[in-house]
Amino acid sequence: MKLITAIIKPFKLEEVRTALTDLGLQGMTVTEVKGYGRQKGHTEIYRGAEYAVSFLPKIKIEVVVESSMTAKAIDAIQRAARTGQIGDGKIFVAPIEHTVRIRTGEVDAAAV
Amino acid sequence: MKLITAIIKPFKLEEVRTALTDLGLQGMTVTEVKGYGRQKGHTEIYRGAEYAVSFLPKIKIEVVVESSMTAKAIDAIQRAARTGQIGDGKIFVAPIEHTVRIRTGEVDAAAV
Amino acid sequence: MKLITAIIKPFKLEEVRTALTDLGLQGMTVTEVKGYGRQKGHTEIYRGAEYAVSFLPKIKIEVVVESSMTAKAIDAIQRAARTGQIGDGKIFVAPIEHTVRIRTGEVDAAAV
Amino acid sequence: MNLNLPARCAAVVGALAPAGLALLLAGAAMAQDAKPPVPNNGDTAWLLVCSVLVLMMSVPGLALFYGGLVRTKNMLSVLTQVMMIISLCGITWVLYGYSLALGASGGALNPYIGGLDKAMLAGVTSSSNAATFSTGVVVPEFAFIVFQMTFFMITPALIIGAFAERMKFSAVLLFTLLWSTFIYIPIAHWVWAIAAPDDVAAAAKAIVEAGTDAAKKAAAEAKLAEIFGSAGWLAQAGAIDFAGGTVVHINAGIAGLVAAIVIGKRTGYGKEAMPPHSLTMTLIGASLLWVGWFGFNAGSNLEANGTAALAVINTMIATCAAAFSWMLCEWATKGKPSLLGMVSGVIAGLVAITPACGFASPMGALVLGLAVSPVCLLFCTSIKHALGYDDALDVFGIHCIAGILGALGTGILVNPALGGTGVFDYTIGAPGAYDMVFQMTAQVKAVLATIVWSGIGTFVILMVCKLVVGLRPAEEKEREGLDITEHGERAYNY
Amino acid sequence: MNLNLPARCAAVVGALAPAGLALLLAGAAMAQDAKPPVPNNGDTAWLLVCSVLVLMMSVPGLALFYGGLVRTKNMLSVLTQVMMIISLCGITWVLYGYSLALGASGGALNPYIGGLDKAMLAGVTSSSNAATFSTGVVVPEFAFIVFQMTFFMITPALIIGAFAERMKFSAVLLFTLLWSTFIYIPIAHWVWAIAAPDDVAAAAKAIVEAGTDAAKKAAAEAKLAEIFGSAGWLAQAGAIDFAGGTVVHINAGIAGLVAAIVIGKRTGYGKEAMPPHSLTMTLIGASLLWVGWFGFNAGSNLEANGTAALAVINTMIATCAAAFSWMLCEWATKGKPSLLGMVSGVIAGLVAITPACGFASPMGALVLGLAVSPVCLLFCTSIKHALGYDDALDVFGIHCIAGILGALGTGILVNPALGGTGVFDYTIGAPGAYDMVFQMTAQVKAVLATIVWSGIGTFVILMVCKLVVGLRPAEEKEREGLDITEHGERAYNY
Amino acid sequence: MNLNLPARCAAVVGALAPAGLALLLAGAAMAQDAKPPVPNNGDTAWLLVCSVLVLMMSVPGLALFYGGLVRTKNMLSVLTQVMMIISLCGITWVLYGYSLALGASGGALNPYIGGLDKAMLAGVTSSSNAATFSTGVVVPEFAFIVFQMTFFMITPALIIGAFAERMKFSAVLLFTLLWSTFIYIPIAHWVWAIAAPDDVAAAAKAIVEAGTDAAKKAAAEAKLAEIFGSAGWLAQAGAIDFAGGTVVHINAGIAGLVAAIVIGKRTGYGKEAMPPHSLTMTLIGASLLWVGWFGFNAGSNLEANGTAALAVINTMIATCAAAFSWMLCEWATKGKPSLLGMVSGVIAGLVAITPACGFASPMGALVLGLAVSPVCLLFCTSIKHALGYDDALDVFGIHCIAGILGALGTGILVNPALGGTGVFDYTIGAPGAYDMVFQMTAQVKAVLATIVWSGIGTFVILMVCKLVVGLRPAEEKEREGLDITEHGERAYNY
Ligand SMILES: Nc1ncnc2c1ncn2[C@@H]1O[C@H](COP(=O)(O)OP(=O)(O)O)[C@@H](O)[C@H]1O
Ligand SMILES: Nc1ncnc2c1ncn2[C@@H]1O[C@H](COP(=O)(O)OP(=O)(O)O)[C@@H](O)[C@H]1O
Ligand SMILES: Nc1ncnc2c1ncn2[C@@H]1O[C@H](COP(=O)(O)OP(=O)(O)O)[C@@H](O)[C@H]1O
Repeated sequence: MKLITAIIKPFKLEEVRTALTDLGLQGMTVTEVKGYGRQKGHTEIYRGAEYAVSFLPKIKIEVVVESSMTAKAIDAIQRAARTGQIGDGKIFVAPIEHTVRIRTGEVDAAAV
Repeated sequence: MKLITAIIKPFKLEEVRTALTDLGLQGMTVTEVKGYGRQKGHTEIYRGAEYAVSFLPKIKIEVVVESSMTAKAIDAIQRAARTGQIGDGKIFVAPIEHTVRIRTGEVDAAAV
Repeated sequence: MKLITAIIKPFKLEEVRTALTDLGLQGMTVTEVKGYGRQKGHTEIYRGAEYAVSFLPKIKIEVVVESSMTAKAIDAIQRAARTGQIGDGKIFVAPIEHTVRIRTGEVDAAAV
Repeated sequence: MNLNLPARCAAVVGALAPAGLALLLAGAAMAQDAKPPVPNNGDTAWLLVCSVLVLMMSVPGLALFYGGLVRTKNMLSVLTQVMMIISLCGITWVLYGYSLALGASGGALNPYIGGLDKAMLAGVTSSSNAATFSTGVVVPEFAFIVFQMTFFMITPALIIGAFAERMKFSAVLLFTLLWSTFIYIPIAHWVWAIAAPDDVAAAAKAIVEAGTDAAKKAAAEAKLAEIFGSAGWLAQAGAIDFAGGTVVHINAGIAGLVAAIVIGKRTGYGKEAMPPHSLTMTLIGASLLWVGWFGFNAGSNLEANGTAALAVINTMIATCAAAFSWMLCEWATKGKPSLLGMVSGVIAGLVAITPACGFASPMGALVLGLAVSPVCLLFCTSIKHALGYDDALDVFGIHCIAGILGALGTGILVNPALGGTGVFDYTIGAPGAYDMVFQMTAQVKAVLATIVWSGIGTFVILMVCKLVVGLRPAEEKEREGLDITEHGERAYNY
Repeated sequence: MNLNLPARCAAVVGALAPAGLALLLAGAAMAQDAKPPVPNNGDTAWLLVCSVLVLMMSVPGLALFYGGLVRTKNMLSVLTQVMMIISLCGITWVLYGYSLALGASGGALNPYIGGLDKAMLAGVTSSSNAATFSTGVVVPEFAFIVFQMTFFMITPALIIGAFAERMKFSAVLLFTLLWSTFIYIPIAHWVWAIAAPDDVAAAAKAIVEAGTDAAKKAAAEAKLAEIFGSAGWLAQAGAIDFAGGTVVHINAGIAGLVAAIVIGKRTGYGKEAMPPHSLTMTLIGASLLWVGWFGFNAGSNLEANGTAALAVINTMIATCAAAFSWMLCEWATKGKPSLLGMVSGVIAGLVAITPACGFASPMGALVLGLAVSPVCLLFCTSIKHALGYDDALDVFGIHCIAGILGALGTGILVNPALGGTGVFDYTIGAPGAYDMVFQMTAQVKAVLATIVWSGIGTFVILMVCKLVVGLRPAEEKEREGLDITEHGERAYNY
Repeated sequence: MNLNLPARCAAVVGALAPAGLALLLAGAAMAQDAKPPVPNNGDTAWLLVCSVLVLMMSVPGLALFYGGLVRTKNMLSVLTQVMMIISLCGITWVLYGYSLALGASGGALNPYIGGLDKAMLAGVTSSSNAATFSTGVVVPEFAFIVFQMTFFMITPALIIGAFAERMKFSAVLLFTLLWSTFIYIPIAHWVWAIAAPDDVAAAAKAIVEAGTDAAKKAAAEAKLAEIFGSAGWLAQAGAIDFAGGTVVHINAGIAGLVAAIVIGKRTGYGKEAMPPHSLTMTLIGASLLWVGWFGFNAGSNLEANGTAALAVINTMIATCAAAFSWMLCEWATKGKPSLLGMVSGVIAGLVAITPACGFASPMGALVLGLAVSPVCLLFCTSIKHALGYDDALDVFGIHCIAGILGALGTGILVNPALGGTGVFDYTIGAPGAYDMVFQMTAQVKAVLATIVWSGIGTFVILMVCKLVVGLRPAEEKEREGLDITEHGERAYNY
């Protein structure tokens, strides 16, 4: 199985979620993260002090899928998350050797 | 070595931590995440506006273990985190190729 | 490609970021996490109630690099994040099979 | 209206509070007894404390109430707008606002607008006094000016809830300057620039004293007619509004509706979730609005007497009733009682009782409070959705609607037969006879005049702002949030 | 008690504040001079401002103090409960509360409960006055009613801290309705329905004037005895309580203990960590409680005179002393001085000085403040753990314990020998002789009566609630948090 | 100074507020009419409410204003320090502070320090009165003491902003005890221990009555000279400061600068980002400071009269002007108007108007407000960076700088020619002639005296603290945050 990790712009979460569920994927885990990259941040000024903020709010979506679904999922995410503007984010795919559903103990395919 | 990632219900954290330390595992990293899955969310109403909240608060535990410990750890986590109700969460296992302890530079087994 | 995950002390973030960008790495994703390990926590007292807090605030940096860069990156992180005191954190390396830049659709090397 | 009905005209007098009686006072006082009246320290203490309470309604009260309801990324924009508005209005009030609205006579134009004799508070010293609603009782004019200033500050701030999260700061600034000058000041003058009780009493006395001397009598009656005739035109119409339901709430509420429509919906409205970022802040704000509102309502009585006590208890009762009734309605219709619902009821109740607080009986206040919530709830939900405008924080649905209910309710609840106080008639030194048709006509007139002038005026002013500085930031800036894009700060760095 | 000891009986009179003297006043006033006394605007301003301050104690004060101490997921439930309680009580107070507690005479039953003549505030107008603690001085009755209303609102709200995070909203609503009616109202009547100073003075005067005329004398003495006899039974007992330590704090505190035990511990109590979600909010709440408490304590003097000033400075001193002493005790025993410790001390000090603020000397207040903290600290920690009940926010440990210390301390510190004011005797127009045994007996009597009636009554009421709506939500709902399950909202959406 | 210039010397009298006139009053009052004056309930209500408002400035006002500006990990340390400081000072004020500063005469030493006759408030009862600034008008002494107490509480709390996030709690405690005793008390005495109006008037009357009788005249003049001679030395110098710009703000501001330098920069200062953790809290704090400041400024008038109203309106205008002007300056120089900028302006304006609020005209207040912000902005940015000290929350840049501008501005704006009130001369019962050179000299003298005594004294006291308990926690503790390491709590557990 594969773990697909996508870093996206926060306001795209709903669209990506829908795109994935439309593929029949029934679960995912989301984390609020801060991203550093080509997209430049902004400056904040507090009375005397000026700070260049280079980390921008992003959303990290982690979804574990059967290997066969990988391509479809990546494609769906990319289409949903794309704005064409710098900072749209990345998709990373990593191998998952084993999966368990805590409630039932089901494993692998049956667990996601 | 392996990276065991467990998504669990927040109030189960203490029990899982204990279960893992009882196995002699001395470290883990925890993240507050939001989960989407079979467990259905709730509706929130703010004056006129109604929102269906489908992402529920979950805790993600990441623990890197020597491959030999994997099974034991999975088992311990599952027993500790299980309530039998929908939404108990998942356990994923991924390969780790290399590990370093920043303080000492020790690597792999010695590093966790 | 590789995913390098570093768990570090919060106030070391800026130094590590600089160290990585000096290597020409142009992106990374950061998450606020809580860490459990050898470094012991503290006790909090609220009127009658005493709580032993064993999870300490840490920063998780995730950076995906071309395999060739792995060693350099690990080295840079370790040097920047090290204080020599317990709790400095860990570095984990995992394989990444595939990478996509959402904005352009570029993949792998071109995507990071 | 017929100036040959002094009793009724006089009704106007006691009626509109808080009033700008300062102008003619000194003379008037003289008229009636050798040495001029001096302020009672108890009244002065009361009026000053009330002014402070009304300031607390704006900051932190209103700022938090509104701020808590927006998304984190726009929190500071709301707080900054409120701060900017009150400081700007504080300055313009002393420069020209007070003089035009209440401080100086506009001569022949006085029914429509005051004059500039007191611009920059010319001639006002710590020994100048302003009239109250009791003949021969005065308060320090500075106390009266600062009390009225706090009303001038908060009214434009109420409007921003309608276009929260999507208007340029520069546009808000320009809008405030124009709106407070061209909308608030005239309306305040129409309603609150009334004939001084002492003058009315003196003139009435003269009529009596004239006895059979026809000439004297005619002269005296002419004098009385002139006195009434010089009052603001809505004041002449006989509308009653104890603490500003019309001038403040209906006025701001309708302006909010127009602004929400002209400026358009927030990006993502209806698609993305936009829950309040901190109902805790909203609760703090609502509570401080409630607390400060006693200064607003009971302070409008100027004196610390039994009527002030009536205004306080009525404000308390109506608010409790409205909060409770909103909770029940929501529980019944949405299945759960919510905090936001209760605090919405709190505001609705406070707005509704504002014009009635010194006229209604406690039981009248109770009924008004129970009645206002369901109506406002309807406007903030079904009706708003049906019409599809994005009045972000329900300025129209709560301030304008509750304001209208209050204005009309006041006309009914003032009826002595319902335990109301009746309307004081200074020509006879007692409450005049209650005439429902007359009273309700007057109330409706005041409501409509406000809606028309404020509605049209707000539209025009927004067009001007659009031309001069533009109304909305670029979409991606709105997405990123006004805090960073307009103010370069973030509300929280936890 | 012996009605042949006017001096001592009279002691009752000046003693119990804030008192419901409204009833007999008008007549009384007549009795002593031709024209009835009129309120002083300074007193009216003071009493109205104090009412506003006490409202601020409830919202946002108490709501934030408690809210900050619970977990995020239950924040709104606390805020909503407080809002609901004050709006409900505000309504019931004017419907029947005031009349039964302080407004109308219960005739023969008056030592135990008042009457319904003033239900719905029948007959009260803005010119009705209520008596004060000075003969011949009155305040507007509406001001007195609204001031007392704020006490009626906050007392049940104090209790919810004991069962925070685990009670159904519907149960809290029902509980509040029953508790405020059957527990608060009677106790308030027992303690605060006292003989009007003017009546006592008049009767005493009659006795003197009777001179040698035995018949007249007997009649006059009978009259005086009757006046005392018609007072609330605890009032007759001679207990003194300047601002409500017994009626409000001991009462709410014991109710909290009973509720905490009956309702049971929070799910996970002792196993999971339950740290306060925002001590910042708790600090804001505690500060506003402190600020508002001056209205509570000094407002109970009704008049703005030297005694009010004494109440203010005593409240300030005792609070500072208690906060500082809690900090030191905690530093010594736990190793660190904490903010929660200091604000707990603030509340403990405020509760303790409440009954004593107008009777003790500043140095007496200092001692009381220093002494109260260690005791409360002990009850909130060791003793609570030993007994194992889950009084979530220490309503018993702070309000009841500090309330008892204050009630007993008052009996001692009122002693003129210790700089106290002594207890005023209206029959002689001066403080009566201090009798420690008598005074302490009276204090203990009041404390016990309150604990018994409130303790048993609370238990019964909870049983009723359990039958009618049930007390606790399902465990998983409690886990998910009351905000979402009971109110469908979340406090924060950062 | 020349005691043969009664008019000018007298100028001192009306000038320095809020003053400690209590001492000689009773006698004085007697002197001028048979029965001693009694307090007006309106004044008493006013002074008590103002005391409560000033407490609200400290908690929650100042605590939140400062707390919001630090990082989350140090939030509680700020809140706890403020709480500790006010409770400690509340205690020491009644033990010895009031007596030494204002309560008792220091005899021959009186120009420099008072006496201990009123230590532990010995002899003060609820019927003791204190003088005001009007001859023959008094207020309850307890009210005066508690009002002054709130000034004593907040001043040391202002300083902690300078060394926020890096000082040991034990050191802050010791510092507060020493600083409030050895710096605040003497300076307050120098400035506020003035000759009682009633005494001055009586003596002046005696001179006149003496007529041609040379001996009598000489005696009377000697008496007057003695009265002036017994005042605090800065009071004698003729400096005017209506509500404490010198004693409170310049004093705390300079102490902050010294402390910031002595204690050193925060670990990571300049390297790590240290943004305010919650500007929302800072807004709440600033708003409550503004609200409470009316008690501070107008309460300093002691009476609720026209001058109090002047102080209120001036405070309002100057604050609005300063907030608006800071916003414009920042917008122009930094490109964006910020909330922190506006609230910084609010504080700067409040500080600047403090000494002038009862002397300047509204337009004078407007000018002062507009002028103060750019200067403070400069000090909080460029100048601070240039000099490189870490005055964490700009105590020096705002309180000291605005304080100095205000003190000097007062000397100019009091000029009747500029609409100012002039300085009242009790010997002639009217404002004395304005002499710019004399006035400005006096103002400068007061500013310098404060800077020197407070600057040097603060340095010495810090050295003592360093020796006794040490000033800073270990670096890793500072890194972890003072909340956990010093207090064992966290501000938020979301
Ligand atoms: N090498 C990387 N490793 C991990 N995360 C990355 C990496 N490069 C970029 N990211 C994440 O992707 C986000 C978007 O990348 P950025 O370079 O800003 O824009 P784009 O994806 O359009 O090139 C960054 O904010 C960061 O969170
Ligand atoms: N395919 C998946 N990839 C990543 N996380 C998942 C996936 N499926 C479920 N999860 C996580 O596990 C949590 C529990 O899953 P859910 O389907 O709700 O209940 P259960 O685990 O009992 O079947 C979800 O909230 C989500 O955080
Ligand atoms: N086995 C592990 N798996 C995942 N994270 C770990 C593991 N061990 C340690 N960590 C992370 O590294 C942090 C530092 O580890 P710790 O043992 O406290 O100090 P050190 O790294 O110096 O040995 C921990 O707080 C935790 O976040």
